[in-house]
Amino acid sequence: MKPEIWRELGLKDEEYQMIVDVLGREPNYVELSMYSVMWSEHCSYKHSKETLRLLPTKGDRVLQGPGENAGIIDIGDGLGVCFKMESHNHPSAIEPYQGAATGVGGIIRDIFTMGARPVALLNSLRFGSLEETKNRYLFNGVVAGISGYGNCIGIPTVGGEVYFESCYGGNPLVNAMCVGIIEKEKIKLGHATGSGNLVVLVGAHTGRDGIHGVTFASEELSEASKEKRPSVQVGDPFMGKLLLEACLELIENGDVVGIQDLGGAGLTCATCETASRAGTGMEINLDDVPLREEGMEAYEIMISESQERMLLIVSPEKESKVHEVFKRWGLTSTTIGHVTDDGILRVYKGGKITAEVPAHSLADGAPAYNPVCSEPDYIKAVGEFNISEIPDVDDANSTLLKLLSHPSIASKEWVYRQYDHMVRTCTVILPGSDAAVIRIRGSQKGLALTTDCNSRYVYLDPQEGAKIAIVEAARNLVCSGAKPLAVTDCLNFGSPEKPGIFWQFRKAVEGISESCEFFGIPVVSGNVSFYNEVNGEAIYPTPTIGMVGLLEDVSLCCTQDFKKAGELIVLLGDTYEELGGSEYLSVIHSLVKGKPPKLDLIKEKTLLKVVLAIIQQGLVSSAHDISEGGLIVALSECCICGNIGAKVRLESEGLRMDALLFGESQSRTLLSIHPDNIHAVMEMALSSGVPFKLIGWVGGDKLIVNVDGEEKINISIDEISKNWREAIECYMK
Amino acid sequence: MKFGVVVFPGSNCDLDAYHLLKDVLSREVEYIWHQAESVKGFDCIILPGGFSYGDYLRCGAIARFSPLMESIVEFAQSGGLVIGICNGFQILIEAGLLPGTLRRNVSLQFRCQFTYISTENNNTPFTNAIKPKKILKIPIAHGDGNYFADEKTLKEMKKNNQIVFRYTTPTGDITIDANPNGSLDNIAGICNKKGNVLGMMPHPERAGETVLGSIDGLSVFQSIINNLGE
Amino acid sequence: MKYRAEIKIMPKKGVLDPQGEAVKGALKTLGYDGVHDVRIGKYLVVLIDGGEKILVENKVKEMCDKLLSNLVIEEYSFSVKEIPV
Amino acid sequence: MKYRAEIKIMPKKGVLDPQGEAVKGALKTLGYDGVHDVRIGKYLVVLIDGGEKILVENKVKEMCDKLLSNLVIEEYSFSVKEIPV
Ligand SMILES: Nc1ncnc2c1ncn2[C@@H]1O[C@H](COP(=O)(O)OP(=O)(O)O)[C@@H](O)[C@H]1O
Ligand SMILES: [Mg+2]
Repeated sequence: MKPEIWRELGLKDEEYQMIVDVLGREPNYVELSMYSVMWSEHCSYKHSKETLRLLPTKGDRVLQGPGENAGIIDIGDGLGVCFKMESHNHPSAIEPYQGAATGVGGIIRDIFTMGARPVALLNSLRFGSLEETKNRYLFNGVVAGISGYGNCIGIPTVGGEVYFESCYGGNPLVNAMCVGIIEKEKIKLGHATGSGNLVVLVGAHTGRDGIHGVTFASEELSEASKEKRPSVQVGDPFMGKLLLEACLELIENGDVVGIQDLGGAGLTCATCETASRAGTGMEINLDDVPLREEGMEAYEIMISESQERMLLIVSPEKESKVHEVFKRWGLTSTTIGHVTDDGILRVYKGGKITAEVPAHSLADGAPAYNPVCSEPDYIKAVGEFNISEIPDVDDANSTLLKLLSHPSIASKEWVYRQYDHMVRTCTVILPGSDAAVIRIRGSQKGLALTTDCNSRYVYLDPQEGAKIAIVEAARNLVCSGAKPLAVTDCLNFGSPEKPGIFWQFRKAVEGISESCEFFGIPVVSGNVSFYNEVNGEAIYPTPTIGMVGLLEDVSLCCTQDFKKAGELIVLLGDTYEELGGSEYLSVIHSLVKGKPPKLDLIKEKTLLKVVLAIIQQGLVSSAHDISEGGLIVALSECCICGNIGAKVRLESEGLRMDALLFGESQSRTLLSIHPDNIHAVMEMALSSGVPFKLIGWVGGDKLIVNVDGEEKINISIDEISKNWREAIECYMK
Repeated sequence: MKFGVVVFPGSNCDLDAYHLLKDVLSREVEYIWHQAESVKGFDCIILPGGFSYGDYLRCGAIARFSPLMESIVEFAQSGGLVIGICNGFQILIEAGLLPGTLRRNVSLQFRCQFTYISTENNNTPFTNAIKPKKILKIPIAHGDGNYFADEKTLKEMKKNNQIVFRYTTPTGDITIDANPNGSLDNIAGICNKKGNVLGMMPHPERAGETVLGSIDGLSVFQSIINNLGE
Repeated sequence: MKYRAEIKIMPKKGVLDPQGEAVKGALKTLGYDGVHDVRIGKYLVVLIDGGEKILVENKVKEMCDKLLSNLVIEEYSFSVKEIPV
Repeated sequence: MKYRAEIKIMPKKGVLDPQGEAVKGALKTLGYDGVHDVRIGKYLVVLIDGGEKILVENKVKEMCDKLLSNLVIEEYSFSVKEIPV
């Protein structure tokens, strides 16, 4: 076989040699295609798996850690919460609507594959500046795609985040997260156990979707197939819904041995992974696979990424029943093979064996690389930043309005009003607060959900930035009244083959591990997306954090909006002269420089402990985490959402005005409290050493801020609200 | 009294209607699969929201040919109570049980948000328990809720008091800003001449518990219950 | 015999076409000032086996009336061609 | 001069058309067994002023490439006729 062939398929020469050694012969083209997709970065994690071992994945609540389709955490009452986040960046860059839609469909299948009922979706999105038409097109298409799929399949999209930074211009990030509820004893795994059990393929017919364009250059292809074009995957949420219901019905009744969704690398991945996990083998016959197009070749059928397909392992006794159930749901299901005990994945077509490879080597035999890792030069450069170089704010009013109307800070209502965030009537805190809260039917409990990552921090200091991403997520959950339970991550980076990028990756993973270890929050699932680059320029390192928290009593959940005039506003936590990496620096002074605000994990822990206790005892009316834009932006959000004003007095204590008002010091929270409760709260804070400042009261129709007795901010809530609400809308008109 | 919630392939608010009737209002309720022969034994049929058949071609266009629909049409013509919510409304229109049509929202976007609606006709089996002048806070979630009917039809409907709900401001003013989807005359819900078939875009089943932000939807179901007479 | 039916479904005259309006607006902002009306409808291609052409045409008309178009706001036209084997 | 451009936009060959699939299924359940494929696309009618026909045709092609069709998953064809005054 000519080197061009495996190189075109993206295999390194030494990787090809490994394949030859495993097989004891040259692979044929079908086998080579199968290896090329299974040993791709996407499926094999060959550049990341070593580093990912650093992540803490254990915990007494962990029912299922990384390795399966999704992680599961014990939430009591015999229930588990099952969740995972995944990226669909590159497909979304090519076709934003379908790219995002199929991303949502894929993550949903990961959840119900485990036997869990999907109950919520979130998404973390990043685009270039909305000033550019291209980015508005991508933003519009991605949001429409998420809404198109999520709304149709009937799972509420309850939260997420959207950021706009020029580094995402040609390479938007689309990270979708799905959360499901599962009865502990109903957990299903993707295992092809039991030699003699049958392999059933169900759902969409197989077409030439998403087959790597490169393979078409290969000379082994027939003339006929030359003009065949690979096609973009198109999602079918309707069939997704039918699959979801039918599979859950079968799992509920214990009619399946194992189940696995077909995602990247399609049939190849589903067959070899289920067999490998169970230490078995499998024989399948491609003549039995329902095809959408004529004349598809074996390799096309094996690596096709057609959407809405599932693979089930079924005992012979159940075969007919399984087919009946799918028929009732209007789905095509066919038995395409059976499980064997020889560990070999054998693929037949036209009565002949077209591929015969050890399942384990396909699924888990890919080489693991430990790439060169070295600090990139930019780190020093951006680190050298002296705040005295920039002038302090003079007109705080206009600065505030500029910040509030910056798309990254402005209201995301334009996005989430396109998502059905109420279907299933379980959404207790709707999008628009720190975290979404959903109730768990048939119990007092609730789940709080959030995604967070300030990638500018991570860019400036990958380790600290990643640490902060974790605590910000935790803070968002705590401010909603929930105890953080566990994390799913989606690690978006440039090319790991560049020492500087791999260094970012390594440091970020170390940062995540450090925070998670410290808070005892395990990482139970996740996803790595490398090669997020446009002509050599990498995106900001973006380890998106999805976090799930538990409320024992959902009625005690807390939102960020100010509730009643006369209530007192309290700031917990210290403010330092920290402007590095801040929204203020970037929006007002167009600078991406300095160190991210420093994070003291011990302080953070005590803060979260106290805030959670205060909320659980029902002592506060609102709680809001202080993040992008700092204290005054957070205050504005509390006012806007509560549609009420506030009067605040601050002491500068020698701080620069901009740092005091717009700095993003960590471990801070804004509370509004009924006067009757103020002493109790103060007690709790001070007794555990959490800095407590009574800074003002709720009321009126303006936000008024005095610093050292001098009025710095005085704007009507209407004006603040208008700027914040209409910013994104204006761009998208 | 027994409620039936019809399940089409792609229905997804069936669960919510069922939950409200069973767990909140403690009424007898059953799902009815779209291929069932008949709706015998049920006193009120609910066509829930969702995306029946993916809303492909036109919302509700394919679902109306489900086997069960024939029996529902008979049920309706013989005076049985039928309420279609959101996608259910679209199906009733496609099935010819209600006049007019529902087009794409003027924004050309899906909209999920709380809306305020006034009850224009309190004299139907679905609205008799709603206090006159009371403005209901009920959420919408749809991409095709933009009601349209030609002038002749609209005149007819007005003459027969078939316009049941209209979008208003929180204070009850019928304005363009209060109209979330471009509906003709801010129409949010209509009934047939007899008044025993109601279609509405807002989701009363999503406004039945305090934790969900509104309980105004209950009065619609309470009306039905009153009407069926305990 | 095999036939290919091509069906056009357009919004009726007088019925507002928000999508068409939006596209018209977009075209104008792109600088196509000449454009003064845009109407958007559906185009269906149906491959169907049948006997005589006239029978197939009747079938297709029936499909349009029953399912494919909504006569309250849409009008349709179609053509049926035999596919040479 | 006034022209009428008629534009057909269809999902590319090989690209899944879930809507077409669903409608095919519906037609079969309605008893139209003869139907063995349904593809659904868009049909646009654009009224546009312009000089020579060839220039208008170029404009229309440009519109399709830029805005009207999504070349990643769709293909289009069009015809331009002069509207007699
Ligand atoms: N892509 C999105 N989808 C759904 N909801 C979103 C999305 N982006 C932001 N939101 C919601 O908008 C609110 C504000 O988002 P964000 O500013 O990221 O909150 P925070 O800074 O507290 O994490 C949150 O409730 C979030 O869930
Ligand atoms: Mg935040």
